[in-house]
Amino acid sequence: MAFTIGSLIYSGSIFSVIIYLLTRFSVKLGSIFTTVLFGLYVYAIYILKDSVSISFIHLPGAYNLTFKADLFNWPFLMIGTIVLFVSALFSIHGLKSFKSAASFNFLSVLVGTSVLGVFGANDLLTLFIFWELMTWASFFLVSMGKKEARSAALFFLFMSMISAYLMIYGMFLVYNKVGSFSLDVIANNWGDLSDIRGRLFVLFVLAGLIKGGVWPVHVWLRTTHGNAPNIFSSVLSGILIKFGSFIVYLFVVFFPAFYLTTKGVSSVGAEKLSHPILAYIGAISIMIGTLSAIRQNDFKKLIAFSSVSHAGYIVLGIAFGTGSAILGGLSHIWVHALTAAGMFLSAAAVYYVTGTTNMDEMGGLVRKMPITFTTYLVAIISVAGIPPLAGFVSKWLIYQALIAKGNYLLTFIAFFGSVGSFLYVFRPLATVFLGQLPHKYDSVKEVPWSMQLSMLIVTILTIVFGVFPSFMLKPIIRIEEALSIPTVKIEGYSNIYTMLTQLDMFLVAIIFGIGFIFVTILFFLLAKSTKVEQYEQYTAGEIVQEISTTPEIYHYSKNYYRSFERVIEWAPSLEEYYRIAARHISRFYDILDGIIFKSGIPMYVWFITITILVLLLIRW
Amino acid sequence: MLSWNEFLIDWVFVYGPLSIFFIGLYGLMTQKNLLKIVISIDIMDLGVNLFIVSLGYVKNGVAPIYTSKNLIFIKNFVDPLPQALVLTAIVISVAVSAFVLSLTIKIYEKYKTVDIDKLNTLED
Amino acid sequence: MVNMIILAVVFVIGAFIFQVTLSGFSRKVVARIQKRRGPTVFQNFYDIGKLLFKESSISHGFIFDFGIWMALGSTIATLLFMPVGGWALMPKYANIIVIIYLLAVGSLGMAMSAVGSGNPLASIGVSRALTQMFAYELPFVVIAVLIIYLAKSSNILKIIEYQTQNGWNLFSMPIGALVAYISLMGMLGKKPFDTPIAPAEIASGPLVEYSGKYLGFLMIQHEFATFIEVGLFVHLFMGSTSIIGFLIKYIIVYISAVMISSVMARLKIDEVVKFYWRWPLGLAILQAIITLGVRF
Amino acid sequence: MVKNPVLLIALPLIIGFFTAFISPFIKKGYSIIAIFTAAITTILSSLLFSNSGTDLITYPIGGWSTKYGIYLISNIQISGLLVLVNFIAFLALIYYSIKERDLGSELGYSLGFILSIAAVNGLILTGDLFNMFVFIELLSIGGYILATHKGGYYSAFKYVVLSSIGGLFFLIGVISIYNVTGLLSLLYIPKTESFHNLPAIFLIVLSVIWVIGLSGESELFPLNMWVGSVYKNTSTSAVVFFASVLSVGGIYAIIKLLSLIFNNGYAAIYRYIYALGLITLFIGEAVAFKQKDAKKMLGYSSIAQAGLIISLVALSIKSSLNIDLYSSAIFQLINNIIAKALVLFGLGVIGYSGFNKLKGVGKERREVALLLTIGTLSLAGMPGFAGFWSKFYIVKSLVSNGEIVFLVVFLFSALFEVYYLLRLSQIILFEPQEEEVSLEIPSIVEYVILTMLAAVILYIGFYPNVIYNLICKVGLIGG
Repeated sequence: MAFTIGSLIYSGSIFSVIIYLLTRFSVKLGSIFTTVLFGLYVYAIYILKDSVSISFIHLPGAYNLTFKADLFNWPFLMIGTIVLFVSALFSIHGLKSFKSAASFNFLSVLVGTSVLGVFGANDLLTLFIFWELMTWASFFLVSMGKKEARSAALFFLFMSMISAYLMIYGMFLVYNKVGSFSLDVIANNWGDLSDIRGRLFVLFVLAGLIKGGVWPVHVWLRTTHGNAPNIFSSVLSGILIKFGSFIVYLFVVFFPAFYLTTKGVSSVGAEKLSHPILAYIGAISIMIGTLSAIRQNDFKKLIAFSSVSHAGYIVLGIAFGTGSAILGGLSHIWVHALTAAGMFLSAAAVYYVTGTTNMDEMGGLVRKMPITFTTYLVAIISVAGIPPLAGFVSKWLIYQALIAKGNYLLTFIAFFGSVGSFLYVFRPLATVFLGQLPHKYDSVKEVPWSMQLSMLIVTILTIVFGVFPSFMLKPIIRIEEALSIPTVKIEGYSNIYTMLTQLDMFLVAIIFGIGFIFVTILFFLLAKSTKVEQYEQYTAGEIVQEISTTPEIYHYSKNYYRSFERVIEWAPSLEEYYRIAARHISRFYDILDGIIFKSGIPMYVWFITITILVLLLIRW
Repeated sequence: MLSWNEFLIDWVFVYGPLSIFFIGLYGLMTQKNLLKIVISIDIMDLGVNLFIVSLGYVKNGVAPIYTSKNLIFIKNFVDPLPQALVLTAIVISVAVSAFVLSLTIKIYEKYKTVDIDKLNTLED
Repeated sequence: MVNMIILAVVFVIGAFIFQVTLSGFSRKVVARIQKRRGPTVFQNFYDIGKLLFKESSISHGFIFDFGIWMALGSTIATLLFMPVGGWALMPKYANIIVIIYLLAVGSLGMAMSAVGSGNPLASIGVSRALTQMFAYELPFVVIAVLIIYLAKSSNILKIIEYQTQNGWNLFSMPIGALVAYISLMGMLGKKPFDTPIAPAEIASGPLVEYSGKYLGFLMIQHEFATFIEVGLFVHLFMGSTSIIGFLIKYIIVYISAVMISSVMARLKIDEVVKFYWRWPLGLAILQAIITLGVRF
Repeated sequence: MVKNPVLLIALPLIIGFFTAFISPFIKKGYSIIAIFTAAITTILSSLLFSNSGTDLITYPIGGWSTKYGIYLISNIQISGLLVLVNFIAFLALIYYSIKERDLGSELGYSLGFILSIAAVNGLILTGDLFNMFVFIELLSIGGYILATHKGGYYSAFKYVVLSSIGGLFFLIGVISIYNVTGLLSLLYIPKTESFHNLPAIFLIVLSVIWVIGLSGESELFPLNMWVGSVYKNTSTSAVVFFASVLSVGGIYAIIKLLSLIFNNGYAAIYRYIYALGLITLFIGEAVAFKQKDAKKMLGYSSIAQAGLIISLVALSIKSSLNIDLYSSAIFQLINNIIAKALVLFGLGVIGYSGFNKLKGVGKERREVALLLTIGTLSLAGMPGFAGFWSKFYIVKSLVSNGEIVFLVVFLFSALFEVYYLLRLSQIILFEPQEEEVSLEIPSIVEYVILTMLAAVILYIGFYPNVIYNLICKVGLIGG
């Protein structure tokens, strides 16, 4: 069976309508159909792995939409479709109580096609069209969320449109110069674009940073992720913000390296690919994301800021420019796609049973939802970059690159983000899953099978990519080899060699497993322990039933890091500045309206007269 | 010393109508009463119409009429077109005046006021 | 392979005996400072044995148990990557970054288990412990990265090799060593940085709910973690290829830390953060600037 | 068959007068006459369209020479625009007859609609300056009538005052050019020697006076202050007329003046008009952004679009008749009026335009809300819809001409445009309902109207070149 990206997109756009109608008929059926469609995408992309195929959608007239699937964009397509599939699987039961399920599925399929379209684009026009398709589809998707979701969606739209407009300008700049939108043509002519290259770089990379949620243009992530429908958050954070990383990859790595490679340069070094300012922007993003995440009180907003921090790692890796850093940055896209999906899906599962994402109101859910807990635990271990999970591999590669180049400040910040991430990922673990289970959740059950299955898939993939990193790294190493970037060596499934040292993730996992099993056996050999109720606690002599009538009182979850927050409280919030700017613009527009349109006829005539006089008297 | 002709062309035929026009404009800028605004527009109309007519002026001109008895081409014909145009313009301005006055009545019936400031608060 | 396993077992047991004896000794040192006689040197063995074989112990559910397995298991796993002197079980993989992060799994397991008990005092303790970790890791990382860069490898054996050629880092970067030492105090949770435990304040924080074999496991875990942390410091700053040398330096570092801590008073947690981010971090950056300035 | 387009103007006028005369004898069914008129003009314009080519053809009236007499001009672009305008007028009249017939005197408003159709057709077709003035006034009078349809007398009053001022300015301009060239023909004035000898300042003043004179109808700054309140306070069919029919007349009149009279190198003129257009664009989008009433908001959006289009045309003539810029402007005009008509009809079918009343009505009127969303998405320039391509071509032509200032202003205002348009859809589809609103059940005809316009938008969205190539082929009239 011959798949092309074009045919997948055709099928997506046709099925979107069918799925809409099916979901109107039965929500479950529609979601199953969506899942099957996305499953087909995963399969199709998987078998497209070693093909270099270019497919077309013909628009009558001068412009065609062209798509390709080759080694340069395959990893993006693969991870994108996996996350799509997983969240569609989750939605089979997850959409049960959702009001506009039909529109949700319809728009999800559109977002799905846009994922294929953006990552599979062979020319900038296609990329742009699907980028905008994603923008409006996800605008409506976000609007379906919580109460504040409407204004969050508008903010998201506004920021997305800024990035789209930056792109459209850059797109035509390059079109004027080379006469084509095609990525290959641009890459081949990259050297001749020297007069507009700076502008192009700023336009596209800024667009990518906005979409990617990198400081200082990350401000939309908090409200958008926090209020979007829970299932969509995983797609939004898992893939859609990776669109930004993809653009950054294209302009920072792909074009220059491809051009140099075609010019016959045998090895493209870091000096050609490194962009220090961008790397530092990524680093600031890591810090801001980490510190802001620690302060969040809402489960999803916390994950949103962790996305900011991880987008920073991706940009830092890509922009740093050495083979190992780019490998780390690009593989972090995989890692974060999976972990963000895992975290958001577990947040969605928690919301599904409790109806809230406010961490204060929960506790002890691990007793009721072991699978969700496991998903979250694995995801955070990966997020914090702890071996033997996937997050460690990509971060380790970035550290190696930074240390090898001796960039202290960046190394320090990268570690800062990593250590800081222990703090913020632990907070939901402690306050949502562990501790005291409030009575109101006494009757909750683990989520239905489809949601469990989708979370399990994410968990297993995170573990597999951690223990056998070659599955994740090999496709990216192929890119680097094709672009003649000196890269790290990988032996077998798990042995990675860099300039500084070597790492065998499988060995780490085995030793970890041995230690764990040894202790567990020892534990069971010793005398059996008695299990007690959740109230039976050490209370310094007080009787629990007397001092705490509800478990909520006996659960430490409010202001979890208050003492730490006190240390960083003085820091100004960028979001506040944006809000002030917006208020000023809004007030200015109000004034315009008031002066020009709301005044009466005499004022109108004054305006007319003044306009005429100004037009006639100013010598232009 | 200004000749009578120059005075006529400049001051009576050009600046005269224009000043009438500007008086109307001044009325529009300052008046708050709908009726006064209507009158101001009519004054502006008047100014423009006078301007058009005056452009057709030719010194010692004669009526641009050919008859079967008078077929001689005379150089100082008065331009007939502006006069034809001004008729149309006058008709239109009369129609507009009528319409706008009826609107004023309607507004008065609806809001019981013809003051612009009050109307602005009543309907936006 | 069998050799490896035997070596590993010997190594773990040896490290255990050494560190537990040493911590028993340190209790005696503290007692002398406080003009007491103190328990016997082997008191810690008795304690652990007593706890492990106690008939009754309280469990707070699966996570409570699971966290303990994770904590001790991963700490033992970390220990296996740890070199001693010039010797290591897996020389190629004695990677400092791996060790630091694997150690974090142990902490995570313990934190999870503690919070899983449902006791708010444990939660408070864990939140403080994480905050303190954030505080002391940063200056430590700056210095560690500096050393890795100088040694051109993150393999500890290579770092030791570098020091045998160029002299101890303790002398070439004394400020850095001081910083790392202060960080080490934080890692070990010694006064003035024992805020997460704070027995008088939050009833030993994370440990509040443990008894019997749980507490015994955690004590073992603590001893191993101490071995790794102090060992790392010794390797980074006083690298030597002989095992005996390593152990002597280890004893000096550990006992001095105990002695200092015995005359200190506890800081509040936000004071801890402010302290680490003001002085050690500043000094660490100063050290980095000095070292790099000398080299280039 | 009938090839002379004069019927497009004459027929509505004749029907109108005839209707007025027979009004004592029949009491009802005037709206049917109006629909009938619009249908005939639509058919006539399609015939004209099918018979016209890219060349500008003059149609003298009464056998006079085109230099001195009255005549009409047309080519495939003009006739295409006529088809569209008359068709939308036809749809609006159908809507009027089924929904808004009893809002005011049926005779009066039917006549108003018929008069407006005649005036717009005349304004688009005429090749003569004085005729243009007459049609402007006729258009205004038609507009005055429509503006009062729902009793918004004060807003109509504003419109009358501003339009009359505009008309006077235009008349002054017409008479001045007649005084110096002795001609009124658009095609011949630029060919006369006296025109070439005119001082630049005269032409600048003239162009400014004309553009400002026409700014009332074309909704350009500074005479567009009436737009918001008139849009808000009149009926749906009348608003559709204002947004998609009357404004086209005004805008096309300016385009004709610019491209026929000032088409050879008076750069200064275009700087003025270009600036005026940009100011209009910015102010329009900014003010629309702040509105709390959907119809008012769309009104200010129309203002902004008019500014954009005029700026583009001015720029295209300034940069020596650049076809790209001009074509993108016309394409934008077409897409804009179709989509705007769709959104306005949708709002009409829902029956409310205040944001507080619109909240959540999409849950009860799902189909209407979705069709309306197609309109807003197209106006916002999202891919898959017609509006995307006009934005695409505008940016393309601006970048290829290096007009960065324009581009920045355009994209900056477009940001706000996208914001408020999609907010409208969001309010209708997703906001929870706050007030009880009683909704009428839409008739099948209303669905047909909406679906038809939505289908056109989607068609252009997927096959933009069908129309764009046609526009490109013709290029500037008189160019």
